[in-house]
Amino acid sequence: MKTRKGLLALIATLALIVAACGDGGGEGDGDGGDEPGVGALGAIEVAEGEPIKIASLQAISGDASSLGTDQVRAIELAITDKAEIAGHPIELAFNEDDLCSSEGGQTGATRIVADTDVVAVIGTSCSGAGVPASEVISGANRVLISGSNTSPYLTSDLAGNEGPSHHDGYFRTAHNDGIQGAAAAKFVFEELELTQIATINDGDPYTEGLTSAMAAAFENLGGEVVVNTAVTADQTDMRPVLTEVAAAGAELIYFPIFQPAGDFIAEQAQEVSGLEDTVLMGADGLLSDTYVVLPQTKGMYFSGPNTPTTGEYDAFVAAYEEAYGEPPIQSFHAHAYDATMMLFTAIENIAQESDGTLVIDLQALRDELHDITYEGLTGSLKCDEFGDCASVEGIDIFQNTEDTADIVAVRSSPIITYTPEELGIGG
Amino acid sequence: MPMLEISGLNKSFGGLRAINGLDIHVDGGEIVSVIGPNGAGKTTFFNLVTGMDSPDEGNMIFEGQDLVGLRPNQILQLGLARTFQNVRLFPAMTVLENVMVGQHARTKSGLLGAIFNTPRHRGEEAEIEARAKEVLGFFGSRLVGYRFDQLSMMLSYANRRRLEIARAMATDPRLLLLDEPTAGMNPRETLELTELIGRLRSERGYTIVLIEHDMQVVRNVSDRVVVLDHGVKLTEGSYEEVSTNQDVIEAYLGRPAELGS
Amino acid sequence: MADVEAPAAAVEEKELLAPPELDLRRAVRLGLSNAAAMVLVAATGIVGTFQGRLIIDPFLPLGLLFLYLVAWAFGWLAAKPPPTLEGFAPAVPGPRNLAAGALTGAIGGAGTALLLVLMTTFNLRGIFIELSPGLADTLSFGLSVAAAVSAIVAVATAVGLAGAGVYFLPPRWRRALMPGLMWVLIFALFTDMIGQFFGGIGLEFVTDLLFTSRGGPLTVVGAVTVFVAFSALYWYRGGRKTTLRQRFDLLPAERRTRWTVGLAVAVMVILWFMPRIMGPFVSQVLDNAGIFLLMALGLNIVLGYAGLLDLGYVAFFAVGAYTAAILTSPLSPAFSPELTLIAALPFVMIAAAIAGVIVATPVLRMRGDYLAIVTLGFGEIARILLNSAWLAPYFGGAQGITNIPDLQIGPLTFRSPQDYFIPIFLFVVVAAYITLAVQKSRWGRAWMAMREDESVAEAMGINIVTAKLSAFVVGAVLASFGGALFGSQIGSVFPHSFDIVVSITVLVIIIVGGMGSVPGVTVGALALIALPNLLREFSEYQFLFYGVLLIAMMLVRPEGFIPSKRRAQELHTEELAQDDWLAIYGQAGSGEQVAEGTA
Amino acid sequence: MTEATAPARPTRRASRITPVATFLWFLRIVALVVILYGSFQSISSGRLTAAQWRDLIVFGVSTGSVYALIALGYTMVYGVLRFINFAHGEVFMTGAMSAFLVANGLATTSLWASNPVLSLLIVLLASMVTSTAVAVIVERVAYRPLRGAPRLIPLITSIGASFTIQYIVRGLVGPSTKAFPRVEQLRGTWNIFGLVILKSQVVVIVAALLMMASLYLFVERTRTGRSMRAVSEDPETAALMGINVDRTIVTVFAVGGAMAGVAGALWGLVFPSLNFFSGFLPGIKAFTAAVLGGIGNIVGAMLGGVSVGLFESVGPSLVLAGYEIPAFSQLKDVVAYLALVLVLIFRPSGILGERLATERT
Repeated sequence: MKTRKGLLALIATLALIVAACGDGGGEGDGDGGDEPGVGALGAIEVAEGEPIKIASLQAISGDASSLGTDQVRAIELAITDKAEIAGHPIELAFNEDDLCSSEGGQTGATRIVADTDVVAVIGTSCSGAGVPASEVISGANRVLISGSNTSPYLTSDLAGNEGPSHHDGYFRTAHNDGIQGAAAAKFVFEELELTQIATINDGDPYTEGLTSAMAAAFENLGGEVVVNTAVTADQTDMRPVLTEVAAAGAELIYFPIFQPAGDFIAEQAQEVSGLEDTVLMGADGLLSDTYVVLPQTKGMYFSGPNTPTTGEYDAFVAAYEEAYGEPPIQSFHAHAYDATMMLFTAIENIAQESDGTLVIDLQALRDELHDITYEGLTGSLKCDEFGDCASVEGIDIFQNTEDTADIVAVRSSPIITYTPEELGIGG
Repeated sequence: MPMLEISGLNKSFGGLRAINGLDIHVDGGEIVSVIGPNGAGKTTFFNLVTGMDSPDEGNMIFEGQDLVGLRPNQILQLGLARTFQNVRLFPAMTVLENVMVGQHARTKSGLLGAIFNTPRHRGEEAEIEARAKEVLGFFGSRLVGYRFDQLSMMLSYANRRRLEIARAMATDPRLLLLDEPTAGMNPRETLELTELIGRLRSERGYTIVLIEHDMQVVRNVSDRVVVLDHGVKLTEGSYEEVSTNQDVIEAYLGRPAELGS
Repeated sequence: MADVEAPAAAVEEKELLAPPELDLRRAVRLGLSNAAAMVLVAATGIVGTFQGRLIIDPFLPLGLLFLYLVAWAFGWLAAKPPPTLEGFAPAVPGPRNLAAGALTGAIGGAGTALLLVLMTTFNLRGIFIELSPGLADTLSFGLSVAAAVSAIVAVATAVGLAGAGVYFLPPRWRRALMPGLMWVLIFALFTDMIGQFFGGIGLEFVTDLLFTSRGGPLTVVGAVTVFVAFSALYWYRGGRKTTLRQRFDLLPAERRTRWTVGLAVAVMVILWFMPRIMGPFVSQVLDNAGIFLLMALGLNIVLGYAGLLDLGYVAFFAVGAYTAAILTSPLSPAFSPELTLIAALPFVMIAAAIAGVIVATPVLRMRGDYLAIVTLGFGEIARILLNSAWLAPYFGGAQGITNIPDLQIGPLTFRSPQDYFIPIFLFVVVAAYITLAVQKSRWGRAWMAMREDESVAEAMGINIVTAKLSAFVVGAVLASFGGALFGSQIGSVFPHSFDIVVSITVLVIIIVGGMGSVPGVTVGALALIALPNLLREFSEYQFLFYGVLLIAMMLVRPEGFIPSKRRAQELHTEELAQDDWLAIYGQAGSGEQVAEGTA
Repeated sequence: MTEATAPARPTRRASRITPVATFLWFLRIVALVVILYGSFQSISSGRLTAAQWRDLIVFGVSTGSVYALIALGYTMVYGVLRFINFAHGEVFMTGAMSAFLVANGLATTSLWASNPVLSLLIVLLASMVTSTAVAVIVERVAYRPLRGAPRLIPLITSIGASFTIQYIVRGLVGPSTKAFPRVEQLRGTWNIFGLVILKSQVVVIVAALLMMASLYLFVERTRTGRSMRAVSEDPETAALMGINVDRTIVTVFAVGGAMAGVAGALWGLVFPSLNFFSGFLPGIKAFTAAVLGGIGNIVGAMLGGVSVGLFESVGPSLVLAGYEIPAFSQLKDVVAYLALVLVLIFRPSGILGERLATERT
């Protein structure tokens, strides 16, 4: 009894303290290095000889780890290539794991912004992680640039409507699902001249967004989506769903998902009666070395962000192989590299030197990122008002044939490339 | 009319007929002993009466209430409480708590009462505790004082038996079913318990049915003895009548020690 | 560390009964386990991952430390004198103990050396991805393989010897030095947090003294300072005749309660100012810990009190999060009243209560272990449904529900992790209070009785149905609050967050902390949630760590680290011999049978 | 369980039927109606051709027989120790994983192509050895010290063991998903009595049946088998009869492990891909199978396994599709779990009934 009275008393006192700490409630709001006399968002000062700190927030463990590792490597390469900005070295102060989940994004972002010297964050790998991360980092007045988020939620639907999870200071060099979906639809409808398709996503925001974008575009073109279904990422037995697809009489299956689910669909599609001559089509999630070598994926089509085979790109790939002993393991390294480089350029443009100290005005940085046009590996990047910066060069369609031995071979021979203009989307 | 009226009770497990057309009645205020060789169905009989097991057939009327189909807690509500042959206390709860649990059915304050620590709840808690201590006091100095906060599993065997009886008493029963209360006790403890069973009636006014192997106890406490064998009632009557009954002796053949004792 | 305790603990358990003269064979067996453990630590990449972190500045990287900590522990175990019965003189540690320790260490070292040789001669990396050249360098101390082999064995032997040596320290020294070392480790591991702390209370110079840089490794000076300081402290405490606890227990009751309350207040005040001192990240971690603590307190009622092992507990968490999300977020797909979180809480409660009843009713008459697996099923079903395209129109499917507004109380807005610490903290306090209040109440007793022996409880007048339902409902409501706070703090909910591992984590928390013990659960939550977050290296091995911890706890301390008094007595009393235990629980078992027999 | 609350005699007054009982009856009826209506809808809609239904069924049977093999481990351990060996799914996974590693090694050699049978046998052996070893070690480390402890304690330990194994494997071979090399000889179909069946599935079903049969003989005929049954009947008495309980229990784990190993190897044929987490779901489903077939009942395990396999392969297309639920195959596992829940509520003693002595543990 006594203790309980004590506890009651406690709660009362605590309640009082809350009231007292009322202002405390608001306190945290203005996090981030507020400095007098600079832009509304404050500025970050880098003292003589100190490094400019940036951070990476990518999926480096778990199933999506290849997606993140690929980009972390690209960021590291970019830092090596850039070496320094206005005489200050560049430091990758954090290499956080977004775990490809919202908590991961939240915790990682919070950890990063806790260090008020970090100018910008390159990430996240997964849109799911991007949602909270974008909020946290924007709230802390820094910028977040992603090389692989594609969900329209984070920016806009490309028709001028702000995405629900868009926050100022969020940018991305990857393509908005809207574009890739449209490209895939256009290809299937016009080039393959198929009118009945099925789409399969795996419940991941990225794949789900992409399939619905594709489906919408395809129906606009006059085609029919006979099945728009989903599997789970850890599902091994695709026969029921494939049987449904067969029953619905789809001529093509578009499944922009990841491995291993992608393996099973390709594998088991051969075993389900009624799918013998149904065309399979995946997206960049499956454009990996481990996938295209599988025999059952020969003849498959893929839609994927355009990675130009320019001289610089080859040079980059060479550098990548030289540094990490293997060719790029996923499809967003170039975007991450561009994101990082674009950031550096922007910093370079707006940073002011005052007796050795470099002052980076955060508001100015955001504005600059919206203004500049950056010529990168993935083409020339120009960020719209919602932070979509992806190259206007658009989307490639690849085919994996018997004579494409590995991913490089596949990537190097796109069947067709769509520009946003062709897709009727204002880039 | 009798307090507990049982007629045509049947229960079989698989092929085995544990209780076979049993008729037993218990009048208010008497002490009835149920005896019989192992496997005679004595404990099954208790399980059926307390609803821990449901009969295949038969009627069990307690003070005009049909017991068949009631859950054990509902039956206890009506005023039947029991102890167990192999003492079954709540080992990880203190002596006091064990007895306090006994009053669960007689009290009613709810969770919210506890959370907001309402006066009503506090009052009831105090009552429960006082009552529990009073009940434990019934066993003299054995279960009081520092014992209150001891885990029941740490008690001696005899004390566990006593505690079990105390727990049953705390439920304010009118009919008390004791399953071999003296099993595993030394003669002194047994004697003590025998006299205690007497007090249970005289001071508490309980009607008592007990299963017992120790004929000493049976002779000393019971007004009436019921002999079961293979689920059938062999005979009933005063100890003297029963102990001289041929069938009973046969039923006990091979284990005369107990009768002789 | 726990990685090594599991095999160790198991062996120890068995060896308790082994006669002393066997201890050579015992040493060999332990040695083999040691080898296995060390090889696993190396091959699972623990060494590699932790290598990056220096403990003390120029030397001693965490990876190798970890590896040889294993050898140390096994050496210590091997030298452990066999338990002596009451009244017998305790065995005096002699050379044979040392030998045992050394041997164990040596075998362990040999195993590791073998691994090194294998991985350098064949290319195993195709199979075991962690066996990288980098690891080889680490293991071989940068020596040539040949030299390394002998070096490793030598070091391992020495370490094993050291482990055994512990028994030769006089007890008081042991009790002083071991914690000293432990604290050095703690300082080294939580370097950035400690830096934060001293910074927060304006004592940067301490940080500068101890660490090379903020967040950097300890300097030699720092390490020595910490070691000496803490050893001294424990030395002083070791001098006392009675431990604090004993003297506390001797106090008269009302003074004791006064102390407890005082202590509680102190702790809370500290926790209160924590976020301000610790800055956003640590607060974020504390918030997570708090939310899990909220769940743990709930499960503590369901499992700790009522003895119902609910493996689908995450479902209630999800119900809370999603109900709150739907009611508060402008983006909730189907219907969005856009209430404030406070206004939504009553509905969250109701939803959780309903969920509790839905889960509880079918399992009312089920065996304990069946109940576990069925609840697990419910948990998974909840997640899959939330993620399904079918219910996406209501729950947003994979896209989850975003833009959950910040917590608003009157004029106050809670946004940053520091802010959120306040409401989470308050909820935890309330939950803890409820747990304690209910435990002492009629229903608390009913639950415990049910846990002890269901059929007897029923025969003693407890309505099993209501008892189970109420336990589930209370647990569900607490978890749902956790969920609501979780959602509004992160600002979005995705089905992905409500995985079975959440249930398991909560389970681990209360097992480690101690079933039915509120302080235990609190510490458990802080340790198990905060640790992996603060030590990023750990996060990859988090669940390995949890798994080993579960086994180790069950084997060595089933009552948890900070047991409720009752459980401690229950599981560690001499009066309670094994057969008693069997008898008691055997009856509990057969009790269930009676209930089922009627089926 | 429900009957416990249901009236003892049909003639009982309604007032005596407890709310719980009514609720459960209600649940039963609802479940039944839902299933029947759904199946009727989807069949009458004629969405799937007979051939497609047949495919689903055959596939269900082959998956089911893998579940059955795993289920044996649960059923035997539960029969003897009365607790759910949660880690058994992981035992299976380690088997599958080692099968993969060996197969991958062999695939680079000529043996794989030239002599598939031999190489498959090697793979099988590898996975059996691994699983058996893991099972025995787990028993030794995690369970033996806990004999006679309260029921929940070994259950919790087994959860711990399960996670430990998962993440050790993850650490060793990495989180990535491995793709089994393919056996060309097993591609394509065979025509058996007019049934066109994938070769791999035929192999799986046959192999499973063989293992079952041999295990059955082992348990029913051999001495060890008898002692197993004795121990599961009543450990104490068995011990008094001079049976070495500890050794028998180890044998039980070993045999269970071996069966899981076989399952692991076969798994590679049906689903040529796995990762460290692949053991969890099959584990749960196999447990369902064990309960459904009747705990401690070997023939039951086979039955249960096949039925669970059918539930999840046919169930979604049959029932859920009937209600035009979009993307119903996402709910495949929901079907499996619901099956588990319903079985445990309404038929906890399984189809063929439990082979459990009245509880003594």
